[in-house]
Amino acid sequence: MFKRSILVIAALVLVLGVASVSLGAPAFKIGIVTGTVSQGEDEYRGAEYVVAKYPGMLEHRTYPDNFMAEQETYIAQITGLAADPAIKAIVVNQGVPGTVAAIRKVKQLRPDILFVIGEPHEDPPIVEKEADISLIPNNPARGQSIPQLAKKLGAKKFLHYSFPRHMSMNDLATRRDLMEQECKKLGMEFIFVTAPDPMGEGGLPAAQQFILEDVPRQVAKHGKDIAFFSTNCGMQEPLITAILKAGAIFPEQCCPSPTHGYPGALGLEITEELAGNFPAIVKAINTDIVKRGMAGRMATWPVATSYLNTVAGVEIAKLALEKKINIKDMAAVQKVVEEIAGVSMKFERNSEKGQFYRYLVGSIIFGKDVK
Amino acid sequence: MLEKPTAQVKTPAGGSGVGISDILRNWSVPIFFLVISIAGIIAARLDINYLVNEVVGRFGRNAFLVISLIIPVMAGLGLNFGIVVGAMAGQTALVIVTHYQVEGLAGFALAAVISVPIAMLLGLLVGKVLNRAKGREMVTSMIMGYFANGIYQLVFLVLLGTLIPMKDPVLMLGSGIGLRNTIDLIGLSYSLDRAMDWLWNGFVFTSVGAARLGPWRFPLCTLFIIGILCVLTTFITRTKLGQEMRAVGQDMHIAQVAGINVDRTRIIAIMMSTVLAAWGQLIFLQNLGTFNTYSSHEQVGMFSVAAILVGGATTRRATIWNAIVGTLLFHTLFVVSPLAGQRLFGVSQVGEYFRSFLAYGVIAVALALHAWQGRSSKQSK
Amino acid sequence: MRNGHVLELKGISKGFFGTTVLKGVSLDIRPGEIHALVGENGAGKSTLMNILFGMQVIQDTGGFEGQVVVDGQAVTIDSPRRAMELGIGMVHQEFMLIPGFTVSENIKLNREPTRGNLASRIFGHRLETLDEPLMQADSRMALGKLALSIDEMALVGGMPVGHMQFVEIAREIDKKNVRLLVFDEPTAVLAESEASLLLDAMKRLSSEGIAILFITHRLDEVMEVADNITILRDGEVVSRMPRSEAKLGRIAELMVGRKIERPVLPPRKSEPSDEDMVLRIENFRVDMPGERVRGLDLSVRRGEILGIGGLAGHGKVGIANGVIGLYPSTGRVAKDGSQIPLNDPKQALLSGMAFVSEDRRGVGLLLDESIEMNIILTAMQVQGKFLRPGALQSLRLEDRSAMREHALEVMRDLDIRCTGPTQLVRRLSGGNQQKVCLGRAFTMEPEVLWVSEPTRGIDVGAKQLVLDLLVKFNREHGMTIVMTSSELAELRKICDRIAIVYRGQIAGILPPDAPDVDFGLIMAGKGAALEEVS
Amino acid sequence: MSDKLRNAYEQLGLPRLIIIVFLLVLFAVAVIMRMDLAILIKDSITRIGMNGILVLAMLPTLACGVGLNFGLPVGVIAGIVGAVTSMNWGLKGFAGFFTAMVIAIPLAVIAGYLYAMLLERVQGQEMMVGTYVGFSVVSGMCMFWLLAPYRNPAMIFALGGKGLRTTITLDRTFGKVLNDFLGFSVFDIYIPTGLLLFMGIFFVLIALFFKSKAGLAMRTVGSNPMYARSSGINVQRMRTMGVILSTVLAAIGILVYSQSYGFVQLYTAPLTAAFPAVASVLIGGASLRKATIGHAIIGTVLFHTLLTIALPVTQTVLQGADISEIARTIMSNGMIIYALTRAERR
Repeated sequence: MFKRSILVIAALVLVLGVASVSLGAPAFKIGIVTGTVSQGEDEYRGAEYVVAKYPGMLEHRTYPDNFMAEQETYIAQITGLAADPAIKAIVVNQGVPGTVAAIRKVKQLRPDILFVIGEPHEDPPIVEKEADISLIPNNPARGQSIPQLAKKLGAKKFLHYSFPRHMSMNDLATRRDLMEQECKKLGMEFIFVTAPDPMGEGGLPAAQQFILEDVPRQVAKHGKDIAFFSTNCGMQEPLITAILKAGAIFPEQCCPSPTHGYPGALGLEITEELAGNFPAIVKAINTDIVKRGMAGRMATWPVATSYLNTVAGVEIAKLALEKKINIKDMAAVQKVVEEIAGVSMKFERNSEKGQFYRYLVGSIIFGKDVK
Repeated sequence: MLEKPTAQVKTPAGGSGVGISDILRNWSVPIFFLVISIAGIIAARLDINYLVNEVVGRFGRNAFLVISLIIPVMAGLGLNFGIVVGAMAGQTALVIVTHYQVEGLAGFALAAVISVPIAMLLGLLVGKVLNRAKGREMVTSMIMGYFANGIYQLVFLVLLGTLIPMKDPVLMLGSGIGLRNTIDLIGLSYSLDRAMDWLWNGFVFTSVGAARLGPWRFPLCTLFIIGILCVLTTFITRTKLGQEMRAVGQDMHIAQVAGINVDRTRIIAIMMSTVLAAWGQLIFLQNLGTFNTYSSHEQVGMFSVAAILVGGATTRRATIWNAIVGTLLFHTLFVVSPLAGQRLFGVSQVGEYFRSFLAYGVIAVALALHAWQGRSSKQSK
Repeated sequence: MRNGHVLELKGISKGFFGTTVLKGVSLDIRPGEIHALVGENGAGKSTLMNILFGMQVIQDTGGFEGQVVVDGQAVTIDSPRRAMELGIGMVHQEFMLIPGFTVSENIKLNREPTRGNLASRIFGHRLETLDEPLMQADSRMALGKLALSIDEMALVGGMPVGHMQFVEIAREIDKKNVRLLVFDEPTAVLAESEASLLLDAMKRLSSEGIAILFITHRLDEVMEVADNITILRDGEVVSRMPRSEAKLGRIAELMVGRKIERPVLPPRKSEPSDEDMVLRIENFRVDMPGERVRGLDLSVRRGEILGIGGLAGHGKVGIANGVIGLYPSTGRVAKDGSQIPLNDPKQALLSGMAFVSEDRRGVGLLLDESIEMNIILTAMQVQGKFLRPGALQSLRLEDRSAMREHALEVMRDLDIRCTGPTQLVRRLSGGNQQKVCLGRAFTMEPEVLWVSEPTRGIDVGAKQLVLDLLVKFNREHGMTIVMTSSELAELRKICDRIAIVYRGQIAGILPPDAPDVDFGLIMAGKGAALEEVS
Repeated sequence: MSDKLRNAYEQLGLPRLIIIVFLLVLFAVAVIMRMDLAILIKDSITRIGMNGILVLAMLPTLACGVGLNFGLPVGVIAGIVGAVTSMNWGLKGFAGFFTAMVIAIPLAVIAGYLYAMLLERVQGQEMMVGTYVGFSVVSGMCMFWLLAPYRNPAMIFALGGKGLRTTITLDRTFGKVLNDFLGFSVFDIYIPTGLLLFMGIFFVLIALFFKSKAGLAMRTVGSNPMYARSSGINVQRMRTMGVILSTVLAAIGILVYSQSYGFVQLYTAPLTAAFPAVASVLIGGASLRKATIGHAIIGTVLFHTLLTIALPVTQTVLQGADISEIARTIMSNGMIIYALTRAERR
């Protein structure tokens, strides 16, 4: 009797325990995979933000810093998330090489999992087939918008830094070609310069050093009215530093964002009220740039694209799982993203074969658009 | 005159002892790793099904590459970081096969065949260079990897479409020069891994009454092929050639005196290793299903070497068991450690840093343990 | 075998860089004959063997004169392989065995029996499978001929040296066509019981019709097994006799006996005596591979030149290396009554000793440094000479001018022929390198100088110069010198006393003018017999 | 005269001659293409100055027989900790720079000592172990950068508000203090006097060290450990000292590098410190058995001039083609292989 009552109580406790857990937690979980802060702060902070916003719903993982080398570890992170039956969607930002392989592996066993990819690095037609939704700034369109912006900032020449590995990415190569055409149309000289590959044996420091040296060289050769653009995230900070010093023109970063490169290059002091506050950061950058006499010569997007990719990705995944959105409906997706970004944008899909969405945002010019 | 010998010469104690201390000495590094992995599994509270699935999958992908390291060690060349070059040969074959859209197992087989002459040629070149850098083979082969990478980029990014005529809008960049950075191998995907699944599904499942052996998915045919490779590697050691390699590996001078062509034997060892590495890379990539044209091969050497070291191999002695145990343990650690790190620290990126700190630190310590043992055993003699 | 000889060497002459090493050496061996070739170190035995085996070093240094005849046919042996094909086998002095291989793998090295298989039919014979049962059976048979039960599956690695020697022999007799076997000092590293086993095996082989060329300087062994004896001295055959006519004492005399005119050495103020011992060594053991010292006692008189002789492998070289601290040692070494800490070169050097190593290129020199650096470095490190003043001892800078001045002085005193004090030592001749080594030790201004094999590998003229130098140090600076040498003749030229080492201990101390036969007997471990005689 | 020429040639060796000729060709092309030579030269000089001490850090380990120090990141990290700490206190100018050095050096000594203890156990495999130790230490320090209690608002992440940024600008602290010290221009070429002086001082100091008792002992250990032992030198202690010295030089080297570069780079950046230094010293003609100050100087000058000008010049010639970066990779690694296969034949 005594034994039995204990069993009953134990069973009850167990049932209640399970029930309370299942009652307290949402019906599904979403996995997020981002890089670490040493790769780029925005995407990671975006993840921190949503984790705080939806407590208990998200599982956050990071991929290795040298993701190129440790591709298998990266894939294992994703399949590891998928091994948890509660996970119904996975948001990856950025979609570094290996993402497609990872999606395929997961979908073998868990075809129900929804994949949202921010900033895919692999070839769009391949990503498009596998990922449920991809979000990326519209790089081909930026092939026209950036030279136009440069012209608006007063540029007479346009210089594009990249290196072979990036030029083997079709979107980036296409964008380069479009830029060249657009420059011709606008009457600007287009200059292509190869920089050392940050993944090469000299590593990022060698690439950054090259930028620091080359910008003054180019300004000396071509004059101050030259706009610079580089395809590599790591190069943005030295590029901005060198441009500030040389007084040249900077239309936008590879991944447009007020927090990408600017705070570091300006040595912005992050006080309590500034930390994590985008509008305040934009203002502080603006003040600094104006103070340095560079008003009207530097610009960026008002939103941090990497941050946006993470946050919007999670939001879309959540809505889709709650069946509140049809991911194939571009307008609906656009609405969600715009709401989060707080600005309007132009959406475009790569093709009808999937949901590879590219978006374009109007720029803000420091010393002009920011009050 | 000398007195007649009274005692007959005794035979030395036959065979090597199989005491616990011997096992500990020979397998200390794997045991060390095993302990760390188990600690990691406990810390990460990992789902065992997931772990088994993942580790077996990674074993299938990597074992072939790791086994390809054995022959050069046998021939005294140390750990061959030059398998990167072999991986490039495999990828070249893949590009060709994908271009001509040969799919499935036939495509895989064709790629395997095409990669052989390429890998042999490259292996010959690597071998010749290494023969001129005796005693510094490992560093040299590592740099050779970087060097070959430059050539590889030159060929596939610049020459293809200019000097080498090729037109393929799917594989090549919009400009018509050079390959795209990702190549989709959907046609070859799992072509080898699943080539024997009919056996599993049609035979094993029905006869056992459809009892599933856990929710796992094993690359059956690949495991089979790895088994064959193990047998083949053992076979090589039992041949005349294998004996020559072992002799060269143990003592180049004595081998030379015994009339063995040392340089040639070393080159053959490197060529074999390079061909195996090419096939290993094919297996790796057919399992992934996509490949990064300019980076898939880069770290093949680093990781395979780490795996075999973890298995208890040294730069002078490596067996198939070292390769197998090493691959399993190394990948267990790499599956377990990110989660363990995350669970321990609560913050995902700190976990990630902790993981690489631990993983590489453990390899350094493992190497240190080896060298230390090597010295103490020498002293005890 | 027209004239019944397996091998005939006819008028072999060979010079290295102008030094004649062999002068018209002739030799012939019949099947089944054990022919002993005896001679001191440096008598030309190894050069003769190198010629016989077509070693590369012979061709590289300009070939040789004379003729090698095998089975009555003149042959050219231009590689070890060719020698092997002609049925000549060699049991090497340093074992050509692979430690990680089993006995049978070593016996069959590069001659493994194989079986064809599928792969070999496609890829060629190198992929044929090893026929391991056959390998083992053959090995057993070869070992059986030596009447030895060694496990053919055991690794050679941890074996006693005696067994390794037998494996080496088994490998040679396993060669099917082998008709002549050369044993190059096979018993040097063996224990007594092992050595007698080996001699038995040699007799057994010869009874099977295999000719044996037995190179040794253990005369008792020669007396036991040899049919004929050839004695080589300074590259010349000095005598040849059948064993029946040979006497131990006579051979020893012929072997070492050179018409030594002991030069009249300069006199000293006072002759060294047992009253004043500068160094006492007691129960000294040194763990130097191949040259172990096993509980040796030795005292050195102040101001004397003490010679240490003995055969290779008996530990004469180990003494100096142990005293100076380069190899692990135990026991007691006391200089002027105070004990010197062992295994610490710095302490040994500080106590006023210096050392000239037998391993000139390995230990004695920095080959890629200048002459002056080689000369002064040890003195600088140990005694702080040639340093400019400075607060921190270890950061004091080199004193170039003092270095140069001293180097020039040493170069003049020792007559070092070179382009200047900055020439790299690697570019010097052997003799001049040796002088640099002496200069290095001399710079330490030691009270006791240990010199190991000072004349090894240098030409005749330089040899004399080096010996003269040692005498000069001794007489002019009162330096006590302990000189180890394999060449008895040079010990007898300049030493006051000569200690002979046998099996790691002093077997006897003789005056330099003792009869040749006494030296020969002590070296051969027959010291007891000598005492009985005298 | 011809003897002198031949002597000079033998001293220099074929690989260096090839590189020198190649550099001359590059300069000639630059002149023909009307490129701004002044800037190219200025950049080369700066680059040489900022890398010199890092290359120099390779010498002690080569000299004492430990081999190429692939564990250079160990020292680099010590230097960075010094830099970051000094910045955290808001120290400016030379005060900041020297404070960084004062903090970095003891750290480097401790780290170097521990590293040397490890290497002592793995004789013969130092280079492999060093590589992995580098990886491990860099990852371990990533945690430190994230969690360490640095609170200076100019150094922390913009969004997170905690943890150090990946690159921290030195504009307001000690950026370019050496470069600008006594700097002047001739023919439009800016000479970073302070930088060159500082580098020169270290080269002289190390050159002097190798002429001191301890330095000679270290060299002896490297070229013949048995000779060293028989000269009463404590071989293990010299090897330990070599590793520590190399680590300290790496720490100072990265400070010099950073102040010239204008940023401190954290996280995975230190990993890449070893390779250019290794390449430089090998290209300079050093082998695993022998390395001198001369090798370090020639290597630094050749390799970094090559790095600085090869790209812009090939760029100008091959307008728009991607080949320049690839060509550079092939050439520099080819040179290293050449050096590795040649070293034995001297």
